[in-house]
Amino acid sequence: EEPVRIGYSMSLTGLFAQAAPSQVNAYELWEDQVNAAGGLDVGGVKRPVEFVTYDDQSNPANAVRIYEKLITEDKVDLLAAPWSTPIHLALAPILSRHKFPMVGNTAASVQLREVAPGYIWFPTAVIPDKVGEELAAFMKSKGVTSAAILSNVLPLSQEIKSFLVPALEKQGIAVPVNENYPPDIKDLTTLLTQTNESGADAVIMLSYPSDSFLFAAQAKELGVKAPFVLSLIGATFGSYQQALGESVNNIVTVGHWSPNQAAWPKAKPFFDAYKAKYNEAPDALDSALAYMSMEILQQAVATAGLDKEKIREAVSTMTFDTINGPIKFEGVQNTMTPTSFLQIQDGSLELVWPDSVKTKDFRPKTGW
Amino acid sequence: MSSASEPLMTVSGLSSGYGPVTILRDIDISVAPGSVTALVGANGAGKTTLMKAIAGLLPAWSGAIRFDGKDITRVPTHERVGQGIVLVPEGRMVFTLLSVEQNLRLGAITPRARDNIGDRLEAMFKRFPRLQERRRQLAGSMSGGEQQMLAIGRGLMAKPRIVLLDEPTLGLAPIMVKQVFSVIEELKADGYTILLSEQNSRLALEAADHGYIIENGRVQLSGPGRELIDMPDVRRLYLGR
Amino acid sequence: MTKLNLDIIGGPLLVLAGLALPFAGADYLMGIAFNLAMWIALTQSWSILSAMTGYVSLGHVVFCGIGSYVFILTNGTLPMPVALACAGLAAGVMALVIGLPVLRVRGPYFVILTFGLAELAKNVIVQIETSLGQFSRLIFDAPALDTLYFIMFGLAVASTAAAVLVRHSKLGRGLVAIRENEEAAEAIGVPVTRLKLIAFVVAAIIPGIVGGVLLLRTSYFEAAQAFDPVISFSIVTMAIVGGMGTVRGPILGSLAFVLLSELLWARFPQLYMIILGALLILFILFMPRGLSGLFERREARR
Amino acid sequence: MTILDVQGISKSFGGLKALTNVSFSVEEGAIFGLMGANGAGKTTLFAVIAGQIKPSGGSVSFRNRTITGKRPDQICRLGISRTFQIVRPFAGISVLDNVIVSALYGAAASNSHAEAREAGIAALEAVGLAGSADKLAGELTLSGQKRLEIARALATGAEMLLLDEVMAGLTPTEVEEMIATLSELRRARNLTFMLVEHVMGALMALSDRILALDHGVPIAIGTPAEIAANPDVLKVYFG
Amino acid sequence: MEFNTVSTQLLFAALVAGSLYALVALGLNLVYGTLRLLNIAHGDLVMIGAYVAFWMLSLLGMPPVLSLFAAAALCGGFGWLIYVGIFRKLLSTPALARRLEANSLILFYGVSVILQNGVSLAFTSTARGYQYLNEVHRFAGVAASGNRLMLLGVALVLCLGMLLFLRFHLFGWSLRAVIERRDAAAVVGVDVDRVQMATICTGFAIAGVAGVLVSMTEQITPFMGFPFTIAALVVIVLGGLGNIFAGIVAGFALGFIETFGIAATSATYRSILIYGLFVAVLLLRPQGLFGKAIQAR
Ligand SMILES: Nc1ncnc2c1ncn2[C@@H]1O[C@H](COP(=O)(O)OP(=O)(O)OP(=O)(O)O)[C@@H](O)[C@H]1O
Ligand SMILES: Nc1ncnc2c1ncn2[C@@H]1O[C@H](COP(=O)(O)OP(=O)(O)OP(=O)(O)O)[C@@H](O)[C@H]1O
Ligand SMILES: CC(C)C[C@H](N)C(=O)O
Ligand SMILES: [Mg+2]
Ligand SMILES: [Mg+2]
Repeated sequence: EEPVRIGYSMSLTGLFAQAAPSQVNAYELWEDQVNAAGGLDVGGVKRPVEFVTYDDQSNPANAVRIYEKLITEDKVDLLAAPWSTPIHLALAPILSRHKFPMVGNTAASVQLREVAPGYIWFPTAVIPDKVGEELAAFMKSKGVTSAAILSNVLPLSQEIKSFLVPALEKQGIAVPVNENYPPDIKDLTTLLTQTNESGADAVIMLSYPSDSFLFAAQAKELGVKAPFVLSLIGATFGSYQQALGESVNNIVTVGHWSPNQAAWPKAKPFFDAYKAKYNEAPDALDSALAYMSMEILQQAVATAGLDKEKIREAVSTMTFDTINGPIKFEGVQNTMTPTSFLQIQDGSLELVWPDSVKTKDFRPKTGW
Repeated sequence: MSSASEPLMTVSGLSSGYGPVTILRDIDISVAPGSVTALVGANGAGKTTLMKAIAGLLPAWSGAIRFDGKDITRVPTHERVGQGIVLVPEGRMVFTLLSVEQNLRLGAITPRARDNIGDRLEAMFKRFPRLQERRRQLAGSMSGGEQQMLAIGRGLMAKPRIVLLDEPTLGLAPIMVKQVFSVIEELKADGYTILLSEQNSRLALEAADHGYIIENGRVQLSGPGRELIDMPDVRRLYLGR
Repeated sequence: MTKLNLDIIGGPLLVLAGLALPFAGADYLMGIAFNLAMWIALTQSWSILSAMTGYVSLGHVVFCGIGSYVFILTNGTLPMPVALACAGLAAGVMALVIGLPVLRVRGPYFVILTFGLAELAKNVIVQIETSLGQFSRLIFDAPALDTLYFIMFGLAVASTAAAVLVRHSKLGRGLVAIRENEEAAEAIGVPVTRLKLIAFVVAAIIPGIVGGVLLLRTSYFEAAQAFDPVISFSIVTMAIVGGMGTVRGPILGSLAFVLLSELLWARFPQLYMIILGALLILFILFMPRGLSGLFERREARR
Repeated sequence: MTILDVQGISKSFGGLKALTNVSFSVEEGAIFGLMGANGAGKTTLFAVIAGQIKPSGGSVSFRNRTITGKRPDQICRLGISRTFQIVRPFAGISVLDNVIVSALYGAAASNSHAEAREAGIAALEAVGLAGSADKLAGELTLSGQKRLEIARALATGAEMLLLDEVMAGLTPTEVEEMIATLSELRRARNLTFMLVEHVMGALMALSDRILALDHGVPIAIGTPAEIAANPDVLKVYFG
Repeated sequence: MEFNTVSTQLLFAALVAGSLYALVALGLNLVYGTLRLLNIAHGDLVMIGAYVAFWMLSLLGMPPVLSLFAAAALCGGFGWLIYVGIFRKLLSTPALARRLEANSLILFYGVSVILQNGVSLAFTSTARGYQYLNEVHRFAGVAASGNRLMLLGVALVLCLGMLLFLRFHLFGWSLRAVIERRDAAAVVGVDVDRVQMATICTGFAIAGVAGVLVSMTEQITPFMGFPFTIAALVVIVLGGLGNIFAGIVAGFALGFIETFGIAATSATYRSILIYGLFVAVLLLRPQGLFGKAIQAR
């Protein structure tokens, strides 16, 4: 049987490079599994799959060009998503123009909703407005009365903050510290001292990977005492716990997948397979999202075959059964998966909010 | 100690140049110990090029350079300085952003020159009082002539056995020219050997025990300085009036 | 003579080929051509300042970035062509304003200063956007690729024409004198400050417009992307690979770079950066006059 | 008629007084010599006149226009051009291109390339560099580069040239040629010169008047014969 | 009292930041000074050092203190290799040397691209990290993790040691001569080749050591080097290119300005502050803070 060719571009180099492996690994694991099972079910016929990949150097303009090439030159049968919100957004018009459906994954922005529904979908539940609202509710329920917010100036952090601050206000949570810092920050002494002095019982660190590491190291040094500590992106990386060990126990982060959710029968097997293949845990955000998006595509193709319009129809209307439970789109968004939060508990990532999906109870952070 | 009859340095069959361009062709020169030897020639004849080749700044393409009985044709510049072959280059090449004193101290960086630097520095300041006045001034901000004095001073700090003076009076006022030539006399009296290239051909040949006339990268004529001065061709071509 | 012939025949042929391309109908090809045109426009404009005067700028992206930003601010309020003009104008005005102090700095200091300036501009814009509560901005209703391609192609041609004009004008001679020795140039009457400033401003305008067009292509603005320093590095790389001495240099350099990455992408998607890096080193070490040096040698032999 | 008038120029570098209250004037068509020991301030004076150094006091006027405070390029375009004692050729371009830029931008400021080329070639011929027109300037010998300095100054079309030790490094025969060249230039082009030279024969032979400086202070001014007889000058200059 | 605690803690933060800047910049400045090559791949050597520490620990269980030496040897060896393989010949020919100097930035950009992507290819771009000396010590109102203390200590010792060595060892004079003027250095009898080789090895080795130190406190990725290159460039330009002493001073100055600048204003302005300062200094003093300039004659 002729293989089904699936194209994607990845930020193998450049700004986002360190995020790429989690996603690529998930794709390749999926490929292995599908091929081992005799191939991808294309409307009843099983065909092997193979990927066609390029490096977009973390540059949206390159990604646009690559997807054009994938569609018009390489004539791939299906597309998989690249990494990051900006690149997803840049691709939307290309997909519409070529009427080529693609299930997105690692993108999160309210602006996604402004994209005309059609050929791209976003399964993530980490949409900033929801994150803001849910986080405020979560904090309220844990008895937080005041929160210090330290935020990177990168778009996702800022967007979340813009929804979080009013939501906290609505919940009656004070915000004594609300500071921004640039991505290349090297020292947080001042900010953390301020935070400590404010006596806030929550520290919300809207950070990216490198500052997530910096924060954890310096929070330990300066003895951040708040019982509720969130660090935005990076805490789901395998290296995070490896480098910081015990001290990051009980840190909260965003994410809506955990291998320990018994209600999602596929979750644990995915975790195990990933661990077996790569000798490390999958990233609860990027790896899970990437794998989910392939599951969605797989199920759509099984009913619709490779016809683009039929796939579009299928993705837009079907309900999918994934490692993250059932998923269904309304417009461009997944409306089934609730916006949730994870907590590092003794080395594993547990869902602690909302109650409907939680795998463990929230534990206050007692020390570093 | 080499005997007086044996030359301190000989250049034989030397050719060299820049990139693809040959400048020196088959040059033969010998310098007796304790003598002043002058190179005379029109602009572009190749005097500077020869000096550079002797100092090791340009590779010899063929031929040989011997110093004190040893073949030094392939010896790198810094070792030649270490053996006492010191170039005072045309265009001075002072360390512009270092002070006068630092320049002089750098002159004495080779092992042979490292003892009692302080004393020799003082001696140098006696010889060139201007350098002492300006010991803290940046070399690059000194006037043209002052820089020339500094270059000579720096060269002497290296305790040379042979000094290659390339146009040492370039840009010097007559009073300083006199002084440089008296320094040359003194050096000679102290037993130094000097190879001198000088546009002021008459003065050079007068001071020289032996002279070489270089033309188009070849030795055209050679002989005792005084004899050369008296040759009509030399007078016409190099001495003027 | 042969050199002239080559340019006289080759130049218009290139232009014709460029104009005909969209009718071939292949989006992918047009995408490459768009990129090629973009790099030519950028590299050529860079060379007006840097190759001519020896003030090597490592911050050329700053003009693109400013252009992008002004474009995203004005687009929608103003018609698209006017917004593009504003982008170019803004970049030019910025060059005019910062030019005087910046161009007093020379050599490696200038190289690093320009890099620092671009980073400063980036951070200032990030700050402005943050305080405006803007995180990233989207463009909808961007024109189709062929329209964008024509604009970019026009910019490449304009940029090349500007480079040709400057090079063969009195201005060009003055700039070269500045490159060779600024004090001496001043002493023979070259108004160095004015000429440098003119070159700086001329070199800024086209990248400003390019910034706007590029935005239409990605339909997304975020300051960190718009001021990506890799763009500056790529420009310098292409200029050097192409050869700094001629107008052909930037064209050859961009062509080589774009084709090469296209080829390498297809064959060795993982290794291509490494190969590009190695090629860059080899060029610097063994082909100092770049690709245009090859041409010249051939011409000289004939 | 006075072409250049220097009034009370002073300049100090930190504590060092390089020029102290220097005044003199130069007649049109004259050759005005400047002498003084090394470090006397001659080059500094040239740099002040040409606009590279701002004086601490005093003024310079050219054809009755004050030029102190003007930029070097403006001064050049008014008609004064200097050479550099430590040569500064445009090393990476041809000798001919060196002089063409001069002709394009200098006092004559031609806008025609052909004209500039002609002026440039004429300047090269005047100093005997026509044969090296296609060489790179950096490949010339030092004395060649000194000639190029003159040619470049000439090609600007300046009426007044400040020549800083252009004969340094020439053999006596070449000095004689250079003397002839300068006299010829003065005659044919009606140029005014200021000359700094340590080659006394040349300075004496060429100059109409000479100013002697000692540590930046003017100590004598007069005809070559007067200067040669001045005991102060003899003492500080010849020792 | 409260204020006092804050300020000693800040002082410590400033010292740590400053010593790292100074150390990284020192290596770059040595190489620039002697070879006139702008090594934009300098930060990537820091990255290599970090990977050495990580893999030595993960594979061989070797403590990072020992990796300080391993990384120095590896990076120094790399310096030696490219000097002997490429630069020696080119730098000894003036015409080629000039060209090389002008293009060194791009040349090393190539090296940088190769190092980054080579490491990324070999080890993937996954971020790495390990735990080492992360217990917190408290003294004099300062809380400091062991690894940051170690960073501070090693960096201080290396910077000071280098300064003393250059000041009192004859090599320092040779180095100075080469930094000022390569052609003239040979004329006074300096073995330019040896000085160049020694400095490129030292400069690279210092970067490797810095990498090991950094890896104890930061995450390790193939692309972590660029910010270090930039910081080092900013520092040595502030001090004046090739001025070793001023570079070290400028490194500490930058650490202090950054830390206290943020404290006085807001962390948001960190990058604006640093680049703004850098740009302002160059605009006011085009040769750097300690640079010297002289008038043409
Ligand atoms: N770096 C160089 N590259 C190419 N050619 C050069 C270089 N330096 C000198 N030359 C050429 O070498 C020849 C000899 O020059 P050299 O400097 O040795 O002459 P010289 O006798 O010292 O003259 P002068 O009296 O003017 O100092 C000249 O033709 C000159 O043009
Ligand atoms: N930037 C400076 N800083 C300090 N001193 C300076 C500076 N520039 C020049 N000088 C000093 O000013 C004095 C005059 O210098 P100038 O170059 O004018 O002398 P000159 O008469 O041309 O000498 P020469 O005949 O040697 O060329 C010298 O002593 C010089 O050291
Ligand atoms: C939470 C993630 C989906 C965020 C995404 N990777 C981005 O920053 O663009
Ligand atoms: Mg010579
Ligand atoms: Mg002078």
